[in-house]
Amino acid sequence: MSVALFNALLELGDDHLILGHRVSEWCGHAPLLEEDLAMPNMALDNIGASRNIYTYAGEVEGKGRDEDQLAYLRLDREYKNCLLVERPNEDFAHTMLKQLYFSAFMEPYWQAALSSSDETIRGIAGKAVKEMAYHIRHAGEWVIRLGDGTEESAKRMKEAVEELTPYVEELFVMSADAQECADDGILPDREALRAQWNQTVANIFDQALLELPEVKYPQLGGRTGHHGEEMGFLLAELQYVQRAYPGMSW
Amino acid sequence: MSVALFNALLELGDDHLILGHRVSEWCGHAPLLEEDLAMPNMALDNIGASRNIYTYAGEVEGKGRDEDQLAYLRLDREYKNCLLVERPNEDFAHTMLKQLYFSAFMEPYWQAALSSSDETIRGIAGKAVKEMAYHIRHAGEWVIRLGDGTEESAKRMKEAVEELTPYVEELFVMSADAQECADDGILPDREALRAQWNQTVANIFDQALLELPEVKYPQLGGRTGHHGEEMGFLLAELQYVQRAYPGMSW
Amino acid sequence: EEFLAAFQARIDREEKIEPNDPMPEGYRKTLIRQIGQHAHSEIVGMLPEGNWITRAPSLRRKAALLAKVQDEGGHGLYLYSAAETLGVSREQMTEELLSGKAKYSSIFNYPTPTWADMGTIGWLVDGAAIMNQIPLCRCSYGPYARAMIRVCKEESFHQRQGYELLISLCNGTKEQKDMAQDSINRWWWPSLMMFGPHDADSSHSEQSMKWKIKRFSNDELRQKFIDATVPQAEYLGLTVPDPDLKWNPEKNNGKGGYDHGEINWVEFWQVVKGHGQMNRDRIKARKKAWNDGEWVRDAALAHAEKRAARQTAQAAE
Amino acid sequence: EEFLAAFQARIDREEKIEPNDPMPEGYRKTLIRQIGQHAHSEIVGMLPEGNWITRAPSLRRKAALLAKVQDEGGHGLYLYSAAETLGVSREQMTEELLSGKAKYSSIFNYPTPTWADMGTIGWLVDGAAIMNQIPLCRCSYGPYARAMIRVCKEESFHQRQGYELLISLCNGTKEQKDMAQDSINRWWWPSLMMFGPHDADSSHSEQSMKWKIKRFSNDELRQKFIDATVPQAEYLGLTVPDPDLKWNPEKNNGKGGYDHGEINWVEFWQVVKGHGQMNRDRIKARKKAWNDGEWVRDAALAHAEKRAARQTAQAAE
Repeated sequence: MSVALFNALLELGDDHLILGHRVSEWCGHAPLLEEDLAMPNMALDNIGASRNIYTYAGEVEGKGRDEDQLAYLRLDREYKNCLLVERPNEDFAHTMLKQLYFSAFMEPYWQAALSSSDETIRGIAGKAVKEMAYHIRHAGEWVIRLGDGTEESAKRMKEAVEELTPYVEELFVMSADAQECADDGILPDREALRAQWNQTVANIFDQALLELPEVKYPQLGGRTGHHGEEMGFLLAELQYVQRAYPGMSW
Repeated sequence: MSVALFNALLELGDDHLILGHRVSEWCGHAPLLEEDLAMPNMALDNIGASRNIYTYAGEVEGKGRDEDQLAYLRLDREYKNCLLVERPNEDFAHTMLKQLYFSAFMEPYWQAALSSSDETIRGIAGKAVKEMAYHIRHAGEWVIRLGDGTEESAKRMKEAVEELTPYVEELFVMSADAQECADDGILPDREALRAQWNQTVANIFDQALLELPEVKYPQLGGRTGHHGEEMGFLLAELQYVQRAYPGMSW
Repeated sequence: EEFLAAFQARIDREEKIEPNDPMPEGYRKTLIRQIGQHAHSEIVGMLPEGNWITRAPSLRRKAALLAKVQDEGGHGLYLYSAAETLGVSREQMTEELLSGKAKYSSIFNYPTPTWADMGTIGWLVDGAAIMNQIPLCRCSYGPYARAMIRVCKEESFHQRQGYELLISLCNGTKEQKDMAQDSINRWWWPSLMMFGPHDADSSHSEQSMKWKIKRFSNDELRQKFIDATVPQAEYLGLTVPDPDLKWNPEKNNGKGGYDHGEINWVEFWQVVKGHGQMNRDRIKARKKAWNDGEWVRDAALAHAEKRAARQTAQAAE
Repeated sequence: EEFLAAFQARIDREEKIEPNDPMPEGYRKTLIRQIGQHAHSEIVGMLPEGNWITRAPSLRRKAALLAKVQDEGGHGLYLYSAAETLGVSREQMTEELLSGKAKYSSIFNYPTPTWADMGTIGWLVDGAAIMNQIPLCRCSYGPYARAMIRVCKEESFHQRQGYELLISLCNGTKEQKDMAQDSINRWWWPSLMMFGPHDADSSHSEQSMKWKIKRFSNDELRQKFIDATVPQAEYLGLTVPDPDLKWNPEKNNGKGGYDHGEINWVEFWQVVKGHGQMNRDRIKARKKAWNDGEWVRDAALAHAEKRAARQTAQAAE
């Protein structure tokens, strides 16, 4: 059991860490000052959640690994985040859409996790569910503004939709580990959140004058550590100090 | 003595490695296919020279460090390359100008090193001097084409000149270590190469319709390990595999 | 002149000047310049620390750093708002920053090559900033004074956090302690330069003192900073890179204080004039953010207009 | 029809067809498509390996990788030149690549997440390419055949280099050997797919065989590749990820050969149709290089024109 929970927690922790990393890359480079405040906020929420998740994963594993050992000291193929979150920032349209897609999934996920049989999970969920509701609102408003803004912004939003939508499916995929945790009532069933995700996104896309394309060939692989090429560069940065100065505390 | 030579060799080795690294970043992304062949060529020459230099530095040091230990396993503040070579690629105009500035210095440097009192140095110089002559030609032709090309290309060349020229002075600076090696006839006097550098560049700038600005405040610091912020990211990439898998051979 | 005298009398009575109050043009201009510079410094100041967010060596430190850089953006926002009360727009101030017309604190033109710099900036740079800013909490211009109260509170938190980061390094391995010492070697003198030229060479000071925009001289504040900071360095077990530094019991009216070596004013002016190691990179980064973001700002505006038009249309039905 | 028969007779006599020779439109088109695809594959093929140049773990490997990627660019150049002899320009072919009209080898739509992939690509991918290309050295179209002779020579050097890289990993630590095994697990099946669909499902084959553009069927070449490669994997101490793989002494007319498991044709078609993991990233990278480089190409042209005009003017004086 604990192996499945450990792995399923890594899926969750890695999703939050890597998405938080990506959005943190904007810090100091946002298109307007208000977003130089809002994007670090989202990064903080995501990274904050990853810390709680990794800490619990370390406890579940029982080998004495703490949040930093799990966050920093694995190899490319050992990270289990979905491909969506590792996609490069590209422009602000891509970034906001990525945040929306992820939070539109995580909000109902944490909502469902509030009735987990596991007390720690309930605790993590209680905090995260509010944050994700805020991310949906904030990113959703931008998707609407950009989708129904200028010709240029509408074009960029459409490109972002075309490019990122194939990565959504992986959010719903149940790994064997996630399935085991769902069967035991510890973590929510990802499959079951499809309707809610569709509802949230459809509502926003409607105002944003966007259409959700049908995806015949979803992009999968992150959960089994089959990452894209950008991931290695992200990890080289993320891990550099820990790798160059091994075994120190900071 | 050997400490001075070791340090002076690191200055040289780091210059070549880091410039080679920068130009290698273009590989597969050049503006035309011919440059996808020419730029790796320049990278190979630079990196090849750095290998010979580091190998010799390791011998001089006498602590058993090989080219890879010197290239990969130092910290940011221990690299002694001048700031010019670590500057980001920006666009093709910047890249070619950087190559020109560097090779216009190194060609007479290696020429002078042909009469070094040190046989290994003479050997390294013999190979490198021809390569640097080719770099001057190749980069110089591009500087001329871009400087006397379209309005856009002329503007970009001018910007590159304005931006990179303050970094040239550091090529001529004699560290105490370099001075000691020059006094002993092992390495050339950098100061003495100014006229030749000016001649080479003036000749090309003349055809490129460019003017060399006067630099009141040169940018110095690399020789004492005071690098810019881009350097840390460059090293995170360069060193990643060596750091993540310590002590292995490849 | 009657107006000027009355205005000065208000200042002398320590009354706060508020946005709609009449004020001399020089007072307004001085404040716009100073608050604008201050705001720009917060914005540009996000870059040297932002440089380490993706590479912070622990998640706890990463979160703290993110929050800190975010706070700087927040300070920028209050300060731009305070300046706007004087009739200048944020956009206009931004254009002046990007064109090089407006200045920002020179300290941000030094690079942050190592992680230790995240501690040193908090401790020394924020420390010097606080020393400069505490008197501004009593500045005669109300909105600026109120912004500064909030800023100072957050800055002292940052300063403690930076110092705490250095404590971790100094309690760590030799490499870590060396990294901390190296960082202080690089930041000590630039921090002292943050107080500006010697009083004798300072151009704007006298009038600003009279208007109670400024309350202490550059040299007074610098001395206070040194006296407060040297013992903190000692506690860390680190050395301040000034061979001439020594305790002088006569100083500060017999309370004692530190004599220090001469500041390198050539370097100071080089950086102020735009030729520091990072000046061009900083402005380039800000320009890129501003230019790349133009379509986003345009879209937000266009959307707001569309929405307003739709509401008007609905109301008319 | 008389012409077609005469042309076929030349082919059958193993005469080389040269650029200025008359040739059927179908022959020309088939060659343009195939050589173009081949050239594009070399160009796009620079990206997955280029990905590791800045991160190669030793200077020796870094230099070898740079040289290899450069060779691929060189192959692209000869092949575009061979195609140009058929009356199509490099620019036109490039536009077709970027618009998605022209294809390139699907193998390059897989990512290279680890350093071991630099060995595996040399060994398996270049190995499969050589298997496909050796018969092309005898292709009926002269310029293509001659280009392929040069390409094949360099490719076999790359293949040996890749294999040697894997030997180093397999002689290294457990992490290194695991990295090599993981890499083969990812690349084995895509390499088999490089030979194309089963003969029964292959559309262009028959006519190409007749014209001696192609000389062996997809399945024949795939079988040859497997038979050559499996013992090499065994030598490395690595496993080929095919549970159904087994030696069949009956195969190859009693010389023996390997039976293999079924290829995942769903994945094959998904990637061919543009939905592999890296398809969009590859084309995006090429488009960016092309678009960002436009001003350089324009400037080179403008400069050449200016120079020519000056020479004409001088000559006229």
